[in-house]
Amino acid sequence: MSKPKFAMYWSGSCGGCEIAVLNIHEKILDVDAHFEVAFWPVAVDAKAKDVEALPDGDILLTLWNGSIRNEENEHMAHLLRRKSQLLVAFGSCATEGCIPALANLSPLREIFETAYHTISTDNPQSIHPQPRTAVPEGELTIPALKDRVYTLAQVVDVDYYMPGCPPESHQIAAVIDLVIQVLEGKAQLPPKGSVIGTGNSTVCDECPRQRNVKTIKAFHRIQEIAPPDPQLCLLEQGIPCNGPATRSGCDARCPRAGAQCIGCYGPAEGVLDYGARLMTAFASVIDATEPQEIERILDGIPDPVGQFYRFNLADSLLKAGAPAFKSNHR
Amino acid sequence: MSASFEPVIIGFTCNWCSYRAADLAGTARIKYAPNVRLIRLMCSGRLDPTFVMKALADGADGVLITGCHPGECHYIEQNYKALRRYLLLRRVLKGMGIAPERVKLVWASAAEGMKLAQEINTFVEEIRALGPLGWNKKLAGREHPVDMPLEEVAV
Amino acid sequence: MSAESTSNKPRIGVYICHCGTNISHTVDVEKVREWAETMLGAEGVVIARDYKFMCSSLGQELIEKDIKELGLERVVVAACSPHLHEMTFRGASKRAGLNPYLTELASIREQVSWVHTDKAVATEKAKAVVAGAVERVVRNEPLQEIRVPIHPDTLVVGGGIAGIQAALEIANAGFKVYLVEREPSIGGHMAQFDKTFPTLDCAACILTPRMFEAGNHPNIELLTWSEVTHVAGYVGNFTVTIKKKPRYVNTDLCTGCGICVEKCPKKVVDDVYEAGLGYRKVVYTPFAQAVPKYPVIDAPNCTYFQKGTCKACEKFCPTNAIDFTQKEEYVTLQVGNIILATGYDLFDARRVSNYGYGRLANVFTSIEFERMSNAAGPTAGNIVLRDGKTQPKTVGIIHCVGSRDKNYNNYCSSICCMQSLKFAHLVRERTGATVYEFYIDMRTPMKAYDEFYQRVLEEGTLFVRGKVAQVTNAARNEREEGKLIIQVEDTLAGKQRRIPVDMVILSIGMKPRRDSKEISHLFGVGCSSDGWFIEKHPKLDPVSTMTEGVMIAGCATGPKDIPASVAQGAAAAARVLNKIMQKEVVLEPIKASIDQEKCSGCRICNGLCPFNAILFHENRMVSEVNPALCQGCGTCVAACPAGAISGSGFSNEQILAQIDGLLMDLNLAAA
Amino acid sequence: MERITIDPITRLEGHGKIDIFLDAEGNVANSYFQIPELRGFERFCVGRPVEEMPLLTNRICGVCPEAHHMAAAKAADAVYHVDPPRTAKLLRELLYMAFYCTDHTTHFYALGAPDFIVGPAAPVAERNILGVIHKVGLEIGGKVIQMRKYGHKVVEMIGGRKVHPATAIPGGVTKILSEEERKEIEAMGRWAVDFALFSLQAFNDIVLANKTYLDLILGDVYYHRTYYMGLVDENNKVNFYDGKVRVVDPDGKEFCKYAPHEYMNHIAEHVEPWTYLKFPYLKNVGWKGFVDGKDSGVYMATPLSRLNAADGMATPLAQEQYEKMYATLGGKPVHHRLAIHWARLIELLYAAEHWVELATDPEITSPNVHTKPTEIPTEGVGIVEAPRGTLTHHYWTDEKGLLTKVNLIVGTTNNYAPIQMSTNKAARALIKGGKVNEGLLNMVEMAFRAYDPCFGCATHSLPGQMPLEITIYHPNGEVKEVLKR
Repeated sequence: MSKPKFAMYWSGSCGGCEIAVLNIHEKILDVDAHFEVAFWPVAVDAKAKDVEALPDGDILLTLWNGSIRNEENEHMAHLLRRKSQLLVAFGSCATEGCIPALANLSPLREIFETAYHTISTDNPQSIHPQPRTAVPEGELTIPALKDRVYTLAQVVDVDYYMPGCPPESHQIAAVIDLVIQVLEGKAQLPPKGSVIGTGNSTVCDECPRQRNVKTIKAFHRIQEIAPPDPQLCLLEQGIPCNGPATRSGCDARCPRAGAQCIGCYGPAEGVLDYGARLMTAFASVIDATEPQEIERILDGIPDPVGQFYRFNLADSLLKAGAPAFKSNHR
Repeated sequence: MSASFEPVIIGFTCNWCSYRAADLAGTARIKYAPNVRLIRLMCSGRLDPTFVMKALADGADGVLITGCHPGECHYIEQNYKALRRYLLLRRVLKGMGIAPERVKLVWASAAEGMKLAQEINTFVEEIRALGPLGWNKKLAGREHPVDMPLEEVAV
Repeated sequence: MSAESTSNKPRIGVYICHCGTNISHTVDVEKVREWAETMLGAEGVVIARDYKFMCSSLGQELIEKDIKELGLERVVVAACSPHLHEMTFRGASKRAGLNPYLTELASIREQVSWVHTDKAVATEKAKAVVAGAVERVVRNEPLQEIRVPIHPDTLVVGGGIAGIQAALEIANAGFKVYLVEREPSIGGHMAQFDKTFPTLDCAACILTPRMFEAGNHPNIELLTWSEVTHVAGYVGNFTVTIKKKPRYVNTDLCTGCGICVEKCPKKVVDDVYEAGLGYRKVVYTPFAQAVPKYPVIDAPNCTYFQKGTCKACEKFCPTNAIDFTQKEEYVTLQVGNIILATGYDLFDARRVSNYGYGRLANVFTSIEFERMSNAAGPTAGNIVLRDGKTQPKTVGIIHCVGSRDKNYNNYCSSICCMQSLKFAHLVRERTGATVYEFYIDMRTPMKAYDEFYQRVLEEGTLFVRGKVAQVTNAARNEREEGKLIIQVEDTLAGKQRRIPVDMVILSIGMKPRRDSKEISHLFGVGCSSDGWFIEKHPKLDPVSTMTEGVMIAGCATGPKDIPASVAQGAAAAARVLNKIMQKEVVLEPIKASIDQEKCSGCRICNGLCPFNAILFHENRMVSEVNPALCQGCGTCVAACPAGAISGSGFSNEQILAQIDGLLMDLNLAAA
Repeated sequence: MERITIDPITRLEGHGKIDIFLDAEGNVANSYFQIPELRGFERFCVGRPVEEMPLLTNRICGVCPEAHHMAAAKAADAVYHVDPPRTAKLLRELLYMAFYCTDHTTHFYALGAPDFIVGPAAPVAERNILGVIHKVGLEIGGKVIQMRKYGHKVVEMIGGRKVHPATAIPGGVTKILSEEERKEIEAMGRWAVDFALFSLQAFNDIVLANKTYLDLILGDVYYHRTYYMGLVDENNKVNFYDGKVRVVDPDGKEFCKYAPHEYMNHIAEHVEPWTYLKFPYLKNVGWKGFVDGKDSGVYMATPLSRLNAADGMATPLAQEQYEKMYATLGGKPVHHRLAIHWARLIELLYAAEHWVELATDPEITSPNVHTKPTEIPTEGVGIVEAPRGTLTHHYWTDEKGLLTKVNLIVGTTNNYAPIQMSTNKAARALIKGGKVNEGLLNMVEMAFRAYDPCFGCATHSLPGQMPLEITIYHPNGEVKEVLKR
């Protein structure tokens, strides 16, 4: 009998997820051993047409990385959803929008206004790319961008979520092991909608730094006090570390290296709005009761939206917003 | 803004002060604007910013948070936590282009039924002046949701 | 990434009350009912009824019947405020075998019909409120009351009349009481007074028997010259640490004969009991009838402790009870309940500089006058000027000093009027001097108080209505020479007056104990911004606090007279006794709990609980909530960055669902 | 008019597409290479704190996040007018060398080598990394994986994470290197040098020893006379992390040499409505369209460009290889695109050698890794050499250090015009009278591959290589012929 089919696809993403998968090194051979790779643009030459030709649900497992940024991404999402039994939102872009979803803080018009009028751009006629362009030889088309960045689950039904920017390779390896065990009947799939390849707590759970009862008298920006005390909790040193609200599974890599957690693993289990969890946690431990004093301490977080929604904006309750500043290239 | 616009406001109340103030306003038949829909919490310290985000995302035009006066919290000092969260929340909303005035924190003791009613009326008019937020409709309509004019930056 | 399961919703019954016409007058109840049955069907509503009076027994039976016959799993009653009838309808559900916490009350009377006028608008709002309650109740979980065993012993903090009363009530009921007093003797302020208004019986005569009784009661253990330093645990199970300051007198040997006091060569001004008017020895009992009778050595002033010589007391003590080597010791007690009767401090009259206290010799405070008029006091009851012999011919008594004054305290100290009237009577009785009372309003509400006022009026005391501007000795004419002149606007005569007197008595108000904030944190009770402790409910529960098992009595919650303090002491005792008799206490199951799996041990929540209910396990690096200590405010639930803390009764799911319901109309429109 | 749509279906799925228009005779009239995505980093970074740029711009490209991390950190240093301690610079550069080793290895063995080691005419099934392993021996596969492992190991030790490092901040880095770590890194570096030498030897034995390959490299199809750009140190030797940008003209003469903050005087970007990606060019020559030669502002920024633009390599072994290459290919500058592969291996050797140099520097483990910025932040430019081209980050901030303006000219973008030209040229050379054959596919593909185009950077969409499918339509739109590998 033939091996079950596997697919991995990238939409609006940076390629880091692919690199992370390659970084499981020898393990990649297990995938090859247990699956027929039906579709994996970075690795094999099958094409969208071939996928369309497959019967619905013919692909057992599809790992999707990348957000839904343009019409083409959305089209492919629907196609692979139809063809796959299990569709996994893989990586931060697919699960929560990731950093590129900060673009949701700007109407599309402004993004064009900026990108095609930067100080080094020579664009006297204000040319902007168009979905359809007439050239002497005929018409050229490029997919239109969507009004904002969407997560995979916002356009199609998703079975599992695997966060991380990118997911840590040891977690990818673990998930692949699990799937293989399921194939061999040695394990059960987690319930639909589960978040896989992570811990079930937050980054502090894996962080070796020493912690005390928290009271914050001032927030500092990393360059103001670097290198931080190597033993003590970064938040207690006043560095706005997103660790307390960010799902565990990365082994607290950044805090171990003296850099604050920036939240790439997204919210903990069952959390509706990542940013809200973080802002309520930070605010709760501020050591002040007078509004003026509280405001002074809060000034230590110069970009609250970026701080709290760096990776999660597309999946937040509000999903989008306006930028702090006007674009001012012209 | 069109005068016909009737804001919808979610109000969070503390079981020990503002919710009782609302009861008092009722028993005393003090009339106030019907635009506010109240939710009872045990303490303003229970107020999770998620609730405010949720209310705004689901179409509320404003959110009123009420609690015991500073120093008079029935749980000793939890209303100060509410105050801190509120001040940070406003900064976040501003950063997302939502007028921070759409969320307001008001202290009202169990005895201040009249004050609560007045605060509600004032807030309703403030929101009416700001106009509809309609976040849910904008998102559904693929329209980029923005509430405030952008801040200019001097370079 | 929030997977909201819309799987089979529980069966819900919705009941809309007309409340006679209180609701139906402004809300179209029938419309709401019909809407609930149709529009909320998808949410699980299987029946919606309306009824004239849902709270009536018939109304309740209606619900019970439906629960049984329709197998309802949730109930929503749209009626009045939950503070009025939540218990009622939870009871109905309970009787029908439904967990009471699966019943929600939607307030469409206080929050809709009574406060709005436009019927159409009110009806729409009522729908939203009902929808909110329905969405919420779906997420309600069956809860069980929490039961905690009660330790039968009680701690009473403060040995004033309120504390003594409370201690005696409990002791007489046969239960052990620890009575802690920071001064060497119990008795409190009352022990300083001469007469008590309005009956004028002498304070000592009525107080000392009670002190004696308390001091010798088999069930009362006195801990004077002691202070509470730490409180842990929760209702029924408090562990209290008490610091016993060294007396330098071995109370097992001391007989209280008083020889040491007699022989002690050193005198110091007594500014506690004698309010600075008199002296006491360095080894002393505050007053003759002190309980316990054992003296205390005032170490900072004792020659032996200063120079290492003297030891007169030790030499003469017939039972060798003097022990200079005593150190402070700490005792820990197990108690089930605590009564705080920590009393008040007096307003410092120096702060009102225009009244000249401390600058003008013959300006006295009320407490000074109490001691002066006391037969056992420094002047043996003679009312004289500072020179100690001259009797005043005219006396001015000024009310509301430091009270009802936005520069100091806004509140009324409630006893000043009556004590001033008492002073007026005593002055006239003992000196025949002319007495002026300067008052803002005369407040004589309690039993026999106003009669006393009439009596003092008849005795010829002169009353000037007006707030005194200043007291000065700067004479403007010979008739003012050598006098204290009281400058006041007579608001009845409507003119400025300058009244020369020999003596001024400032009726100073009460203020919270200087350390009331620390005390409130120590015991985890609420404390208002000015420093009075906060009652659980100012009217309906005046001797309880938000902290289960900690009661408050007397002036700790605000100014009171003796009868009120005694009544509160007894009331607090009654509260404690009923808890003791129950043997166990039932706690509302609105509590926070931490998912040990999800908790990352970030310790954000650790500092947030004023009731110290959150403990951190260093070994497992996770935090945990002690349900008996938790008061259910939910602050930690809202603070947990990992979403690891959940709050029963007010869970995120319940509140978020309620928001959904309240905004349902908008999103039906948007979709 | 007939149209051929070259839709790079695989390995660049949905992230690039070529339309070739044929004239009546079936010869190429024109071709367009399109990039269908735009992320808008230049917009949404505005308002963010400048110290976050090394983290935010990482996400432009997961293939070379280290490059963005470094360019951003250097730009942030400049914004704060702060000069990091020497140790901090050493650590950043050490991380960067390790990254170069993995990246160049991945490209050469997985993408480039198949064409030469297995052979351009070999069946597709064999023309991949496995084919290479069979040809050169199994142990090489292990070595390639080992090299990638070592590289990522070092990136993680210094940068905190394997992908998207986190430790570079304005004024230095957040992590101090321990002596144990240093020892380990040194050992891995020495192994890397051997690996680089081994790779060059393989290239020498299999490619250079084979006349057909050499002819292929020197053939006209892959020949473009353009300007060349690269970062050089004070001795005009190739440098990846720091120095000045040097541009040489098609004759190899220095055209200009500028410090990062001067880039605006030299580089401009051209916009076309039919693609989201912009076309950078030399401002002082001007945009003349997709043509080569001295009068066209088109320039190339690849390993070969860096070697062309420099006077040599800063390490001894790499310098030898540098001289050998130019001797073999007939002197500087080399205009043959396929020589980029060779240049890449020479860079691999340089990176490995420099890795060891840095790892053995006595100051590398000093605790002095950060200088606290004290001046008011204003404006700054940071430039590094990304493997796929010169990377420029330019930031403006307010007095709080929040970005008010951002300008990015990213690695592969530099080569957009040359790639467009190469495809065009390959197409024109190979499509005659509407006849298209299988050989064409790989030939054109090789033109792309040499550049190792990474449109992850370019459009903030995707990295990868471009295999091809060509569909030829009748004017009536019917499919006439479909060719694929």
